[in-house]
Amino acid sequence: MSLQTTLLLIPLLPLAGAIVAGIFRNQVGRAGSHVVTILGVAISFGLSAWVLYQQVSGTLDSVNISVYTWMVADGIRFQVGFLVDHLTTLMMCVVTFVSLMVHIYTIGYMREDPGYQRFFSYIALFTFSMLMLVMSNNFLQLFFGWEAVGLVSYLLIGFWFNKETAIAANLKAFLVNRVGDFGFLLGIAAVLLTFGTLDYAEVFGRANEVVGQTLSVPGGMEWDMLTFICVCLFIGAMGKSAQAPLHVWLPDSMEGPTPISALIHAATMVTAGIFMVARMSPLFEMSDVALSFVMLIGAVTALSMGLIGIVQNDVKRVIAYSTLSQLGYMTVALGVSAYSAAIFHLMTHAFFKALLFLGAGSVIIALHHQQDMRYMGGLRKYMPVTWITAWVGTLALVGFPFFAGFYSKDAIIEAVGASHRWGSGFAYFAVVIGVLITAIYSFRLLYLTFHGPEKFTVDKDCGEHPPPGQLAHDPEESPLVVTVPLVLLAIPSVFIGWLTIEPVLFGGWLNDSIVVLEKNNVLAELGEHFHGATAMAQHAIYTLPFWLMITGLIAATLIYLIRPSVADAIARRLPFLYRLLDHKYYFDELYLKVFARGGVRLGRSLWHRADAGFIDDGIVNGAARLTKWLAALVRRWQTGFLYDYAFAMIIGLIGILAVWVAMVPGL
Amino acid sequence: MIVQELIFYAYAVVLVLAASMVITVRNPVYAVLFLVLTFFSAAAIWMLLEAEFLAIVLVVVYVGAVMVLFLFVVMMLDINLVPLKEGFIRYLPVAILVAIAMAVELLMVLWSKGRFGTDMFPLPAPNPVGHSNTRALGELLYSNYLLPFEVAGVVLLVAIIAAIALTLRKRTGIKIQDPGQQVRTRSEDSVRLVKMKPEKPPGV
Amino acid sequence: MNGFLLSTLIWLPIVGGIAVMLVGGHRPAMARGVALLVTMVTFLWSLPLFFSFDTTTAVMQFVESRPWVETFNIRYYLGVDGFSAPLILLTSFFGPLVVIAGWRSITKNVNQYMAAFLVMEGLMIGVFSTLDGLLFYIFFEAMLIPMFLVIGIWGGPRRVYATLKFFLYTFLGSVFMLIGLIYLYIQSGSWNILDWHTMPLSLVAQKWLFLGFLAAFSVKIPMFPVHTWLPDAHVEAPTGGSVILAAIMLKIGGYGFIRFSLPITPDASAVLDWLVIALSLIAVVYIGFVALAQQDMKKLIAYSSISHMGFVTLGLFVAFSIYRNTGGVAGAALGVEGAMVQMISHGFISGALFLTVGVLYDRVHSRMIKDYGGVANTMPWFALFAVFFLMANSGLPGTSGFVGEFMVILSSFQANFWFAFLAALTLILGAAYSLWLAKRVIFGAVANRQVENLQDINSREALVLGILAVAILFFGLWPQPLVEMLQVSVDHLLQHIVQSKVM
Amino acid sequence: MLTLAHFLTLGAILFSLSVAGIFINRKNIIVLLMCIELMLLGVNMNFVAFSRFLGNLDGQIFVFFILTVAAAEAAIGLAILVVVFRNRKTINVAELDKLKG
Repeated sequence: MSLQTTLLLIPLLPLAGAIVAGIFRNQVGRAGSHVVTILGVAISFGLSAWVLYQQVSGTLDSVNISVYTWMVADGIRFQVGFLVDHLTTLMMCVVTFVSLMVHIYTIGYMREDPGYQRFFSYIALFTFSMLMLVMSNNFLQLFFGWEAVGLVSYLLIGFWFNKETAIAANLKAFLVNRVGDFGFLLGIAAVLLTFGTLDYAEVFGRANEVVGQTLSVPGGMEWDMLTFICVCLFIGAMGKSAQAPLHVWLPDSMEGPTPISALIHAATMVTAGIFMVARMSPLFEMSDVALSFVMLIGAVTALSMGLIGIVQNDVKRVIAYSTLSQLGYMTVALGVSAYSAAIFHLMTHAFFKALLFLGAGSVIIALHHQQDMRYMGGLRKYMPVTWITAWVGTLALVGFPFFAGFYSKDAIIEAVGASHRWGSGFAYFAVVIGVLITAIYSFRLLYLTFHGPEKFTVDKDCGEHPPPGQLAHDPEESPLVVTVPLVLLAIPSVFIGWLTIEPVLFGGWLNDSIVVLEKNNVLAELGEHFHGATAMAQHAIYTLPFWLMITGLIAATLIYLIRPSVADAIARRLPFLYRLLDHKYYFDELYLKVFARGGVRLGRSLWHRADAGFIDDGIVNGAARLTKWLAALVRRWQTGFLYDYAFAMIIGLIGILAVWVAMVPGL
Repeated sequence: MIVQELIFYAYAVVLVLAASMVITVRNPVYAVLFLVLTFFSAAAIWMLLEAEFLAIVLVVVYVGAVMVLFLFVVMMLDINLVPLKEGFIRYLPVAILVAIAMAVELLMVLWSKGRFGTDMFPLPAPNPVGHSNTRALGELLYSNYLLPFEVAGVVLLVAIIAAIALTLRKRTGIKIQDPGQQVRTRSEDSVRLVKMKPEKPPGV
Repeated sequence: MNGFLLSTLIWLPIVGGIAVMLVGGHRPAMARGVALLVTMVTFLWSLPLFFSFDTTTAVMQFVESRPWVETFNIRYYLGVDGFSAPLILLTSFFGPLVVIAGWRSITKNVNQYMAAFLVMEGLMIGVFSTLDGLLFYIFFEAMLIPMFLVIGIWGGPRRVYATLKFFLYTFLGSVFMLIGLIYLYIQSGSWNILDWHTMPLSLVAQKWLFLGFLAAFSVKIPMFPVHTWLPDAHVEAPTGGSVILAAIMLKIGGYGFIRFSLPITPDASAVLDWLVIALSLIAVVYIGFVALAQQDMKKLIAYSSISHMGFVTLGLFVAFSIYRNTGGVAGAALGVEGAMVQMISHGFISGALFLTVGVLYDRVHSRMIKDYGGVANTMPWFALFAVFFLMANSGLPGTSGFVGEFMVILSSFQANFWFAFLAALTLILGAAYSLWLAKRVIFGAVANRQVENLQDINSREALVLGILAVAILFFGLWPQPLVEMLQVSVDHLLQHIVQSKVM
Repeated sequence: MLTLAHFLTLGAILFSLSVAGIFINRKNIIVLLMCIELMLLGVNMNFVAFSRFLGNLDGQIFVFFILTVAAAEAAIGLAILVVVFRNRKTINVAELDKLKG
């Protein structure tokens, strides 16, 4: 099997699975649909792993192949092709692995859902789209994958399309993403204008030639071209990776089924923005302004979104805000040119966040789709596997030493600390405080869910649709198809950081894809002090983030486990802060009022006033009315009586005579 | 000469007064009669202008035929006169205004600079004794104007036919003969030959 | 065969239409059958336009030329180049689809309905293939008659208002064009459009001609602010009428710009390009907002059509800005090709959308959004198609809707940042109105009893929608065959329009 | 001394009077017809006068034809009038409005 065939098969197998499960849903049935999609994704994962193995063992260099010519227009060749370097391979493996886990998990989670085949079709389609995105070797295909994952995300958030909140959330998600894509497309257009091609290799190869070029914007402005490109592209990333202020769609996307939250809204799709910026590192490196912008946006997101997580009650929303915050971390890392650290955190985060989501999903199944943490508690004795894996995930998330998250997050914090970029002081503050906040909301989640008193009652006669907090029977541990993926995800959540930090961050594994200028290379500085993964973890107890994390742990234990009344008391004492956080800084309200309602209202008034009122009624019907009015006026003279016409003639005659008399000289 | 002027003014005054009456009297019968008077006066003035034939034609044809036709119609139709005079007072000022405007304009043209005075149009000599206006007209009419003359005849013919066609009405419910149908009658329509067996006398 | 190809394409549907008419109203099945046969044959007959098309030359192909009215030097002159051939193919492609779409939903005077469509198809092909100015005008106007009848007879409750508006609007515009055509004839002594392309003209004359053409084609395409006939016409037209109107008729406006405005009056176009570009951008943004507020599905799609056609005019006219900025036409071809791709693609997508609305209308007899909700529950396959088409409408990559917009935005960015900025707003607005529609109609809980009793699409509808979906996907994933047809003609056009024709 | 202008003035006055007549008798179709006759008379007066003062008989020939046509016109006009009256029972012009849209 040639390399090209292999690479083609990797995305196409999930696509084939999606088509079979989707179009022939009735023919293949429920079992058929999950078999065919899981098979597709599994082979795809196997092939990705094989490519990774080859690259690790050094038998395969990075590959840049073209599959077919999409279009040749104006002398510009738009192609579809694959660029498979180390960065891509890493992403491929993460995507296919998490996707595979989610596929398996779905068998259990969606067991009773009537849309079973549709769901498998969608997630397989998602895997295809995401692979097309990461494997692309040009901006066009990147944009295709970019939008395609957005489409599938749209379909999946609105999977339960009978739920009003779900279909509102998916519309919101797509539109907010489109705002980002708007910038992204302008960025691509600027790339084409500057480089005359959309091919990565050519664009990156000539990135340093265009430094200093400007884009003259009518209105008398001259913008630095590279900064413009990078900011525009990053606006796309802000949409997809849910950076403030385009983050609003991600918490709402939790309306989708939980496997989706794990796969799309935690592990893979939302990290597409991070991946994209890392991929574009040759461009971003040329613009300090753009990097500062990236870093500040990331820092704001990391800090502010974590804070919201503390006051949320919906278990999935807490994790969603945690995801936002972690994405902020990755973005900050990008901003300080620590692209590898961002990618590294992306990878570890994919595992432990998928784990947390799937664990939350497991809880949600056990409680019959109850997501409110105020009706949970004490679940550890009913669901031991879920409980333990949730602890693993949480420790990884808060960055407990030796866990995956520790390595990636600590690397980011260190890198930010080492950076001299404008604004890095604020960013450092944000990421360090973020650690404390992460610990508080993570342990809060854990305690409220698995520890403390049971806040639900078991009542056998509570009927088909019990009120919240009532269950027909005791919660049970989830079936194997659910727990096995949890365990399989828990393993990398523990070890992957320790295993891979050295090659990914300091070993130059990603050097064939990522370009970092010497002056920006903070990771190289860190590398000088790096003496192995174990030493790094041991050294952690001498660092501020570790103690902040411990502080968070203690605070959360005190507030949420030992004295639950304290939380309410704090909320009462700081009503303003609480309300601000509870309303998520009023972003939703603002957007709803200004953009959504404002847009519709603007449209309506343009329609009624300008279109129907002015053009149609004023000009079009007005012309008709004018004609009618004139006709009516003239018609009044057309009495139909002969004598009136005779008068007209006579008066005309007199008039002519008068003119003649007046004109003829000498009269 | 003075006699001619006197005659002219006398008839002109009658003419104008009669014409005024035509347009103002209430009863159309009177209007027709005044119109007759007008034509008579006009004929007299034409005599002054030595257009004897036309003067006579005016009297004979116009007064004798056309005006009588008018009279017939007016008298034949049972006209309700009241609504026909509606607006008479209302339009009188306008009418006077228009008429005066027109008259003034025409007179301005006629009387300014002696355009139609004796300088431009000297008085013609009276026709010699024995000159026949009728003969002169006839010679002209049957030579130069033969074709228009014929056409005029056709116009009159058409007018006759049109007038008849317009006023002719088919009246239903009256018994009249249709000569065409009478002529077209064939023997088969009137006589029917029936073949029948001879009837035997009863009792044979 | 090539000698009569275009003539056959024009006259076969027209003669077929008359034949269908003669079938009589009492045999609807036979009328449908004959109509389908004729349109299928026409479509197959048009395929050589693609397969035998020489993509290496910009000269006219499949030429037919014979004298017609010799006194005025009017010729029966047909031929196609890279611009007209795809549009003719699009027209013949839609022939069978429209016939199938009206298979069951039209019950009144089936033979006349089918006949009107067949005649219209022939006339539209005539518009695209003729190279004689007067012949063009005749086809251009004659085409209105069947459409007028289709809306006026088989239309909705306000059809009389809509038809009148449609007819008067278009007529008013084309009268100005007629004046221009006559002027051109008097100046050149020829009705040959290609002669007009090369004929020198003063700038003042060009400006007047340009405005005359603008009047005709901006109404047809339609551009802001002469667009208001379109929503009314669409709303009242039967499904087939809407499909043809949106898919083909609007393209005649764009084609007119390419065939008349740009090559005949290049200097005036260069001077007045700001006008067209401003109107196009207004169309994209303003109409996008207006579409957002619509309550009626067909109106919404109609407004979205206007917004999308804004890209066509934008793409055609950015060339001049690029030329002024850079002194060359690099990047301009992207705009013109994008405009053409957008036209073809919009044909598929808007046609498909009107067909999907038609599917719902046939069942519920309402076009109002509020009468629906949760259609996906009872019509899952329909929902699949509808969401796909709406996504294509919002310019999703991988569908043809993306390609044209993408090319035009790329090109307009080369001309002026703000052009691209405003044009790219369609990414947001298009998604907003398309998907909000999907949310209100397709998704959600079952809204009422009528929706609850809906039957999913039958195989006939699935066939039509499926063919369109495949076409949309095909040109989204591989636009190259289409672009290849355009390439040389576009280059030729651009070379032509940057050279001044002023004497 | 009688000049041409005298006769022409008489014609002009006749003409103006008939115009006024048309104005004030707008309802009565018979009087309208008479006014037209008056008007023709005014015109004829001019013709005859010119004929006389120019010494040319063509003017009288013209009057001859005008009289012919006027007679025909009067005949047809009156015929129409009779028909109208028969059908509508009125000759009031204001009521003859069947053709008005």
